[in-house]
Amino acid sequence: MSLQVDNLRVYYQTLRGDVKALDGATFTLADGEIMGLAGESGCGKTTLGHSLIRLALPMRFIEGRVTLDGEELPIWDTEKMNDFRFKKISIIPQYAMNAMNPTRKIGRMTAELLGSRKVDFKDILPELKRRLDLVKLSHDVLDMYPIELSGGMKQRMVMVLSTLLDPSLLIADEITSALDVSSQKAVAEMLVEFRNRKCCNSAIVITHDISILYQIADSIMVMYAGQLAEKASTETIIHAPRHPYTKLLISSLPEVGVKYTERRLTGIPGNPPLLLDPPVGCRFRERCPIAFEKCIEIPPFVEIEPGHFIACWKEAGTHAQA
Amino acid sequence: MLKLEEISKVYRVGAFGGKELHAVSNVSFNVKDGEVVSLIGESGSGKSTIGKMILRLISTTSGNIIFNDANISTLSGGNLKEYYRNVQGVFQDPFSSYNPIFKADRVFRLIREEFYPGTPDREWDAKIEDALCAVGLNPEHVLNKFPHQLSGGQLQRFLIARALLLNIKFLVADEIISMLDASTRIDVLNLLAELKSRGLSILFITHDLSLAHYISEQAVILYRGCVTEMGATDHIFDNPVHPYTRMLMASVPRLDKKWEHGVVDLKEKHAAVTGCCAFYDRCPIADKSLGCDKFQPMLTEAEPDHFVACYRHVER
Amino acid sequence: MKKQKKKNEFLYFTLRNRKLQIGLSIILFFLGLAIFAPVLARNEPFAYVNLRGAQPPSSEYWFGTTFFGQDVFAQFVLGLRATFLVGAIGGGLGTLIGVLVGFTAGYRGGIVDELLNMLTNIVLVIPTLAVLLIIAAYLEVRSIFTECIFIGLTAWPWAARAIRAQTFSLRTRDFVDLAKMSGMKPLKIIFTEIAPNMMSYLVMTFILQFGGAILNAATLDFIGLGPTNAVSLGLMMQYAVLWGSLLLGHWWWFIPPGAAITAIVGALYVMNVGLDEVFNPKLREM
Amino acid sequence: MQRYFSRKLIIYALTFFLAVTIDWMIPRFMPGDPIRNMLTRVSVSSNPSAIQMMYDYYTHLFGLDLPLWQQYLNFWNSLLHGDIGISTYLFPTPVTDVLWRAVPYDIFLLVPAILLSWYAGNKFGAFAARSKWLDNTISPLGYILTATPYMWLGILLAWFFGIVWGIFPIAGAYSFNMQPHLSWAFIGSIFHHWFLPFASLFLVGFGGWAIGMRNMIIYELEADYSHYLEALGAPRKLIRQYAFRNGILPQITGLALQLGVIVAGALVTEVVFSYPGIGYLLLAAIQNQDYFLIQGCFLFIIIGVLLSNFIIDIVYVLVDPRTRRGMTGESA
Repeated sequence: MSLQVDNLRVYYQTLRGDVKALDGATFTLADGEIMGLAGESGCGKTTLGHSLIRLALPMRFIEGRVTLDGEELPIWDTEKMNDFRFKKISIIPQYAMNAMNPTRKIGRMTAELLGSRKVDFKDILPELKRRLDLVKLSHDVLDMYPIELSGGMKQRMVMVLSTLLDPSLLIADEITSALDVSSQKAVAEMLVEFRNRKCCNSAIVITHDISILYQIADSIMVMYAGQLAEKASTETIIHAPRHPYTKLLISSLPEVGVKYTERRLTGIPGNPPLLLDPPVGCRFRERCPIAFEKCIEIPPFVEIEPGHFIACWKEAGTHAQA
Repeated sequence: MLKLEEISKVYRVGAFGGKELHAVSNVSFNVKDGEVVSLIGESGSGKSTIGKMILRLISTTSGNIIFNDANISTLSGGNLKEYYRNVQGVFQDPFSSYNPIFKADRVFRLIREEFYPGTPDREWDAKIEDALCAVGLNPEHVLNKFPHQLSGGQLQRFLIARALLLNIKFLVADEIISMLDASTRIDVLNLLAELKSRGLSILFITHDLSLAHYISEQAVILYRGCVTEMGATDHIFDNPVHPYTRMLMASVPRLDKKWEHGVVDLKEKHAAVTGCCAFYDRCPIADKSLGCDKFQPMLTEAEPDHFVACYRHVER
Repeated sequence: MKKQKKKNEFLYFTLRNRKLQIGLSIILFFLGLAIFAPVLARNEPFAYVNLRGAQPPSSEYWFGTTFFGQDVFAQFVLGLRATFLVGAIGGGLGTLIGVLVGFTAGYRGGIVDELLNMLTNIVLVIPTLAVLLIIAAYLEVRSIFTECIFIGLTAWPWAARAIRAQTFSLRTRDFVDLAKMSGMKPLKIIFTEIAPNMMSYLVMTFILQFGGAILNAATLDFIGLGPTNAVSLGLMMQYAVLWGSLLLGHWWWFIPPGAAITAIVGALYVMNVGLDEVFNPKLREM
Repeated sequence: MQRYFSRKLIIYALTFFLAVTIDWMIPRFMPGDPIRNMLTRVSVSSNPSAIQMMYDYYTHLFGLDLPLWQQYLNFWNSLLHGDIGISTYLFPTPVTDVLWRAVPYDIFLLVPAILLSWYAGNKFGAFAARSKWLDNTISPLGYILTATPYMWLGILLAWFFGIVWGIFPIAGAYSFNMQPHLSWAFIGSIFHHWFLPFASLFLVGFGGWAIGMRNMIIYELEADYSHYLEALGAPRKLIRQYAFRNGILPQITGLALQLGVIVAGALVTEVVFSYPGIGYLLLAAIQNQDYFLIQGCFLFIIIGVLLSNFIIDIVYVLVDPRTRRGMTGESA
């Protein structure tokens, strides 16, 4: 087991009070697993991803335990986390287009960054060049400034940079959403290739685009309103979801080939709750077609089949009661 | 109803307009009464530029846009206003469409000030209520609120309601659901379909093939400002002919089938290509002997209601 | 109801912001002195009231008397009036021109923008004070009002530049397109859609122009090119230096005017930072 | 890059053209008659016809009886021949000679004051951004300094160090009882007189730069690239180093924009300390209504500012890779 998260709670401080963006997440990530983290905007997926590596204001750590390869991560301590960052856990940020210092040549920036982590640039240069080949970037980019690269090239460069020290866990935050369809496919497939070549052990891919996850992820975890709804293998989530939210979400996605004149898809009525003052119990309750009295309590995130977890009183049935 | 005749947009860039940037080149297509036409393209394809030219927010460099026998570039003053009474648009970013310091229903008030100055309050309120109901919004929930208090889906419906106040005939929907959450976007799409069945013509601009297929009967595929393929949506999707369309179909992530692991094309688009087929530098089947490197191919009929701009196709 | 909440939030930050509190109280203090100057000044500013000439501050003459026995305090409070007047009119005019040029260039774009931008850059390079000096040198009679006008006429370029950039980014927002499609005229769009979104920015521009005008006026006055028929803080400093207050140790003559200018301009700068923190949530301290 | 410079040069050429035109226009279109004023000042004779004769003579001498366009062309013509008239106040020294005598003092005063205050202010501002405590102590000082009118700071320094403590002279560029010559005593005297005007220019500038840099750093530390470095565990030192380097670029542009203000400061500072630079000369010219000298001072100031702007542009291109690699960074 690579990553284990127990009851992680991270809130956002605002003037009107705490926004409960991540309220009790418990899950594990297997060695070599690429897990997709999906959900609508504001469901807490980004909060979860970022809190694992850089928990900065206005994010506030409330409670929880994160263990990576048997070692507890001090995610609440910015200084102590520095030992783990880059080497054990790394991130490809959503803002990859602007992630590199605009006034440094990329090679020099890389050398300085590595130097500051006590890694010799010269030792790693051959590997760096191999990886540039892997993402089909010319070695010349090291002698260029970021503005000389196109958006897709920058994205790939940051990908190489972030995984240079072979982190155990890689967090990829919306890495495909700013790209064109063709580069999207390339970047997503490269991510899988990176995992296959052990450039990272396991990865969490945060995105709002479930169809991308279907292409590359081993498993998918769906979040709703700051809580986990369902986690299962990709096939299961797409073809046999159990949580009512996942079911409705999947069925609302138009596929190529579906026409509204032939099959009319429907969305989910209502809106997600505000997390400043979320409703008690199951947060999907108000939009859920199968909600009942029990839903006034928070459903536990339980395993109903091997590797299939859901948080729903009705669907989990006896598993939840136990 | 709406006819685009060889329209082009050339931007002059650089300090004294030294360089030219061809955003849209010689695009022609028609939108008939009560029809949804999808304009499909990636970023930089010129699809939004075309939408804005139809809405008279950007001028055309050459070519004509004809709406009900009137060339819209000649409209001004009262005629232009009359045009806006018939043609309206909704854009991608719901939050950017509202002035953040005013309440959302200000967009209605502007319509009233400019188009219905004499309407009595009661009549106007009834009109708003009708429009809101038509887009599936409860007036009580959405009136008198600031934009940030409403969801993206509500805001987009609100804008459609605004357009309905004018009894429009034609709507330009520019990526109107790409920023919405998955659970609400399909409902907005269905709303467009309903409006269509009530006789509205829609230009549906999108980068998402599956959405285009879901809603439209006609599609136009754009690449770097040029039409690569157009015709009946079914024809294009069942039998894509242009290499660009095929590449697009192959790389779009789908839920019904996984990607084929093939050679990924990572050639970067260059800023401007002139004097050759727009797709020439990325095309896997380009052939110099046919003139791919010299001229942009003309649209030719591949089958009834299916046109392609590719020399290789002509050859076949 | 919600609007109330938003307003309150804004007010809350405004009142709670230490920089704004400090800045505003200093400004209000001096403004009060200026407004009530006629009441506070017990002597005519240029009248030779103290026959013994220069004397340090006393209960009779709060800020002492000049070499000629004039009441420094009377000159000081009346000079404050000139200072605020210059700031308001000169700064206001500078802001106004900046706003007009900035809006026009930013909204119209294209060739109009190119030309206005070039003009702005040209005027920006020419040292303002040098121009003011030669203008003033050729004017035989100068009033505070003409001083204000010329300061305003030369101070606008950077404001125009900043406002142009803001307008530029706002005009590409979709709500401007929506307004156009509602049949609104450009001028109406600028004033009802764009300008309200820049209110905070305009206020801050005005504050900086206000401060800049005060400093420019003080410099002009000090060189002897200030108003020929009025009292101002810069003139006080000029007279003080001219009549040997340094050598004679008449510190009460030259310290108050300079200190007041520093305090007012400094308070304006600090207020500006405070406002920035209030308007820009990113800068708010948690 | 070539375009960047050609664009800049066009702006400078137009600025110079406009400045010269202003310079030419002002005495001609302002109310009042410069020659009449001059004659009343020097009034050698009370005989009206003699005055009229002199009036005509001078009008002709200065070419004021020609049509305006002719005057304008003549102005440019003599300007391009390096002739900008004869000073009436230091008659008959040519204005250029008078100005060349003053220029070394200005360079000696301004160059160190501008560069040192810029450098020190930036360093100090970056230092202030390190912690809240430092920020709260340093920033107010910066705001006070930058809000201080130059002449008042000059007056205060002169009073404290010149009168109260008596350790620095407060007037002139060197001792009145010395003749310029090459000796340690003379050089010492030069520096002794230079220090206070330098200090007052330095301090005001210093405050402004420190504030500016502090704000830039805080902005840069919030930039995406800083967050990325943090996420990869880079030490604060590296992140700050990058932020400083990127923050300094707008400060270079800022220096160009501030030149006008600094020049104004130098003018009044020279007046306070009777320092014989162009500012002091300009005041004398104004007081003596020496119009050619006023015009000359203005021209020299403009040329100085334009040259400095150009130097700053070159430095900017050398420092910012974005402009060097064919992109236009700052637009004009």
